Amino acid sequence: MESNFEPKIVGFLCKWCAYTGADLAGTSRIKYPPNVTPIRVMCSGRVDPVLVMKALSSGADGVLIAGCHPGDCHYQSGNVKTIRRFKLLQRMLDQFGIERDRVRLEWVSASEGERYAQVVENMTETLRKLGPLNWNGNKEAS
Amino acid sequence: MDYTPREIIAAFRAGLLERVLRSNTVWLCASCYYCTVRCPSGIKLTDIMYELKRLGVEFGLVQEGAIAPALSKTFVDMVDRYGRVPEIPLMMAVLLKTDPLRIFKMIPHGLKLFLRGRMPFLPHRISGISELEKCSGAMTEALVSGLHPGSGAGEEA
Amino acid sequence: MAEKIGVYVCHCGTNIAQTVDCKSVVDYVSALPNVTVARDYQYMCSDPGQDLIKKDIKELGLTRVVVASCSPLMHEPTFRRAVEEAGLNQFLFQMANIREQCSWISENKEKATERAKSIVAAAVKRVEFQESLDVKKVPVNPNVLIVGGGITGIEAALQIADSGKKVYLVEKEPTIGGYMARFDKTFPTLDCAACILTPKMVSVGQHPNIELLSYSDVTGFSGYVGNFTARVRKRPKYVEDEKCSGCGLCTEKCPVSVPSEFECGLGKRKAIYRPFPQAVPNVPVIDTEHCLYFTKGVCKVCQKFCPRGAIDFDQKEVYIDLQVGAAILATGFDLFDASRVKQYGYGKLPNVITSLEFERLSHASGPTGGKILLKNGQMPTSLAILHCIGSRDTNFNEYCSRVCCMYSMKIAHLAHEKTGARVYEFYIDLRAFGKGYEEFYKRVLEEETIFIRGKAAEVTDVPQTPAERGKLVVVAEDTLLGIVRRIPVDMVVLSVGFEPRKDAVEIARIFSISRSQDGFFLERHPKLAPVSTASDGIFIAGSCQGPKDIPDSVAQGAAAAANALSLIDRKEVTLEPTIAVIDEESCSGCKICIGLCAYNAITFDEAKKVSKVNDALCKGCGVCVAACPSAAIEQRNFTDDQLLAEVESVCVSGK
Amino acid sequence: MGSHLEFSYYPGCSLEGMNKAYDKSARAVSKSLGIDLTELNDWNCCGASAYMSIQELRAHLLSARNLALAEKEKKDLAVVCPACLTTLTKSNRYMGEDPKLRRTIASALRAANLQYLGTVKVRHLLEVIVRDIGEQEVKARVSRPLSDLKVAPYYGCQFTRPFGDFDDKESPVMLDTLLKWLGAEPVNFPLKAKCCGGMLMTTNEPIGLGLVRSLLDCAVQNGAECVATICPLCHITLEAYQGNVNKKFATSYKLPTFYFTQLMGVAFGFSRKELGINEELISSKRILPEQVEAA
Repeated sequence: MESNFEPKIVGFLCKWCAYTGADLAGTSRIKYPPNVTPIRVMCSGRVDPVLVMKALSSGADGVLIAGCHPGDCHYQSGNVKTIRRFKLLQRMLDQFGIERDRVRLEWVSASEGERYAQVVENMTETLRKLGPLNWNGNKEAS
Repeated sequence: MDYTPREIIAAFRAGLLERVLRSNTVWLCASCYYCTVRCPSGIKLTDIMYELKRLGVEFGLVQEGAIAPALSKTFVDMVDRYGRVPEIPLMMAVLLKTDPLRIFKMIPHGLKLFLRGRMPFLPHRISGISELEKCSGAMTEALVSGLHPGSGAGEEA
Repeated sequence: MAEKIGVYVCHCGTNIAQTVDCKSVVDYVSALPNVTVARDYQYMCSDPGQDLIKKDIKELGLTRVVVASCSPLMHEPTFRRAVEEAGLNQFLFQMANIREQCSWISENKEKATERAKSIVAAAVKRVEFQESLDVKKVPVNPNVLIVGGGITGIEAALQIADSGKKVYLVEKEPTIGGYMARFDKTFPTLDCAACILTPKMVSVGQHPNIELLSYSDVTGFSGYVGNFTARVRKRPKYVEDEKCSGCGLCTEKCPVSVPSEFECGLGKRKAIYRPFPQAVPNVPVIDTEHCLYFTKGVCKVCQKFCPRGAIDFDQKEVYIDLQVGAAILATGFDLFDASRVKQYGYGKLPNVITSLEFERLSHASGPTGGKILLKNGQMPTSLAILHCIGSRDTNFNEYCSRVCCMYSMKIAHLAHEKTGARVYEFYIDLRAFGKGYEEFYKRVLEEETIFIRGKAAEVTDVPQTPAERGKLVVVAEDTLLGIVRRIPVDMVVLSVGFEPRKDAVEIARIFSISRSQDGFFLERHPKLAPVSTASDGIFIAGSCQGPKDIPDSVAQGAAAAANALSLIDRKEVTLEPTIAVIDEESCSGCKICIGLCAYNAITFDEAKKVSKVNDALCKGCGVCVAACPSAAIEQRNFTDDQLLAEVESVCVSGK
Repeated sequence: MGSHLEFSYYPGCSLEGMNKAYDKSARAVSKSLGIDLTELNDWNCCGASAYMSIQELRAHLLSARNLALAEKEKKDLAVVCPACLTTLTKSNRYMGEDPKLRRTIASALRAANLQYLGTVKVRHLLEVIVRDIGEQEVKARVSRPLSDLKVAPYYGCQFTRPFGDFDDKESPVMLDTLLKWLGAEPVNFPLKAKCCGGMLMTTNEPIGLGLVRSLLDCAVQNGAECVATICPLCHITLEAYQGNVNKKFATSYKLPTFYFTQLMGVAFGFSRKELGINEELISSKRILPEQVEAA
């Protein structure tokens, strides 16, 4: 296992809750690992499995999808659809032999800056243990 | 109470360790846990009192003439020897060390209880005492050697 | 033709520059394909900063712009405007957040700089794929919905109505007035609450521009900024508003007497009742839980005596839809339930009361006619006020309720004035922060109120000395003395804090707004947008946002009114064009998207056998986009190409 | 009877000494309610407060051995001493919350081929009877209702504090409830969860006696004819120190104390002997039902 391995994680954050929560973590000057690079979407329901697989095949070691808590979706029920889609996504990961821990779905409200930081820290820690994903288009693997 | 719990914490923060440990406050705590469940700041005060008791014993800084530390030490000795605490021998041992005269005052009650079979004097030693010694020894060893006992892989229970 | 991209890295004073090496970021992006120019600057949002961008667009012919600075939630509109002013479509701009999600979360300059590079590079890659979009303008409905008729909602309603705009004021209770209508005096000036509130209530009732919907609640809210539809449920009062003259004969004749909620159960009311005599509207309601007709099928005395025939036992609840351009939520708070803190004996020890109960006892038209009395009818000779009940306490609510210190001192003053009793206040800290508040504290001190610094541990009726017999004993550590004191008194007043209303979750859901961790509604920005929410056109004011006293509530009510007026006076609003569009060529007509849309914005064109998006209804969430098996749907400004470019860039950078 | 519950039973040190009657009566009533209490084989001291005051980790280790033994039996642990309840629960919780502690204890246990995975729940017998057995079955067992017996329900400190979410931490009600099922009348007893002072009797008698006095006073003022206890230490303190209180404060309390299991047993029709009700310190003759006298 590489001792100094730092995973690269793509984070899809919904504009209303998770992205605002992540902003709040910054405004509150909470420090957390820099491994998750945020990509803003309007709703977690916009996250097409294709985007996730693209990230993993392009060299990401993990993907975080973060949206509003169930019941709090700005678009009423977008995140409910995310939950359903996420289950399918997990099966897809199984088929490709990718550990489920590499793709996470988390709920972070606009007021949960601290929680966002914890999620990032926790996920980074998990992926540090899992090690790099050498999959498909990953140059190192080929 | 020499100092209220708030003052104990303030003194501790100010580095006045001796004042904290020599106060009777720490050893007066009877672990009723009211403070713990009521504290608006969520401070586990009872646990802190235990910690301070332990610090006091470790540094030899306890309230002058206090019986409680002696009682606790005797308690630990007996548990380590027998695995359980025989109440009467414990009390006798403590009073012999600290206030032998009180033993005589207790005789009338004690006699009644003894006659009713409520005052067994003979300690019972559990058969797992060596097991406990082994565990305890392993723990001390691990702590002394400074190795974190759980740092190896796959040890998580 | 290759795009010409300009990249601008902001220092934000030292906010970014301290942990991100901005020069190094500029060097890095300069080398990226299609980047024509990259600069860094102290404050990009300043006029000179914006001028840099404008100048480059004009002189270098930039076709795309990236600004790396704070969160887009802060300054995206600023830079979009700047870009537009220089003649470039505002959607050819992308913002990279290197402050909130980069410099502020990091202590390691090297790592933060690497992260910044990755974030900016992704924005550069993305912006290449962005397209010009036209914003749509729609007219604004000039009506305003206000939910909640406490002092905050009343203030907002009058401000807006006086400007000539129509207001719908929805109130859950039979009358407006809220908590303030139940108070006796108000701190620090000691004006009588009724004297300053009732004229405003009457104005609301009579205002030609205010339609008051009492005993009603909002059950649905849809549409978009400037064009909302609110569904309001009018609960049956069983009394017709138009016919009732408010004579009160029905109440007088009603044979059923039950504890009055308005009086905290200290007084009685009838089964047909107005909460208090100055109620607005001055129309009673029937409480079906206790009315003999509704429970046993007999009586109807009220109907017999009503001179106007206004009683209608067959009234049903009615739903009405209101068209409004903006909404103000002023739904208020709940008081903390004092019985949850067992050690103070509320609900068990008869003379332990809440601060609101004290207000009713002290109120001239309250159950005792303004006399402070014990349960045995005698006047207390000593009284203790316990601060922070349910507030500043990790076992209950962690926040400070802000008003209790001041109202506690008002209670001390009133108790002293009306009974001559010895008054004790048990406090953790005293927070007298407002205009005239510290002076009021001095005054109460001079009245010989005894302040004991220490949170009360418990209230007990178990005596330890003869002097304590028959008394309530307040046990507390006097932290200035460092001893535990036992103070025997006749009456204990618990200064209960504020809590989010129990229906706050439901209201937040209906209006699609967020709540902060403490459960109160979340404002858009704690300093700069205190009455706005993340949803355009929906404002919040008063204690539904967090505990507030009367002056602050009134100020927020007025502020929300100004915000709403500013919106509706614009006459039209622009809509974000980031909606979904379906490519008819690729659509297979599977209809999956139709079932997913929460807004019924997608319909099926039977002739062409394809799905279609209704522009006005689509909110732009993108759920259908992600679900389309034929990839026939795109979300504008969040297209697959754009997001894939961003993803790819993030993944390769640093590898 | 419908119920059959199985527990590992942990009497605790004090039930081997002066509180034998608690042990006896607890076993008797449990059996008749269908609660199978199998004494945990070779249990050791829980690591209670006095131990915790000197040695923290070893105190947790003591608890952990008991928990490990119970886990081996695949049963939850029923206790009757609230101090044991708190100590065992504390170790159980802290090991669950703190991975470092868990690992430290786990590796120590391994030295004796023991392991603890954290599956055991520690429960007080009173809670088991009130919540798991319930009103119907308890009432069905009552053959001699304690009609009109005015009882001060005394919980002491550590029944619900700090961990017991099953009842109120300031003012618990389970014992009140149970007493009502037995036909007795629990009196208003505001000091029901206050400290008895037992911990202080050896180390600081004046303060301890003051606490006992206020408890007795409160019970008598509220019309109690006896006190029901759920804690061996409280029981001994109230029983054995009444004389000292009377001497010190010139009072004349003669308030009988019963373990709650003894009162249950009386109502269930057991004999004095079966419940270990003795008269050595304070007579209970005048308050128990006549049949009990005869037995």
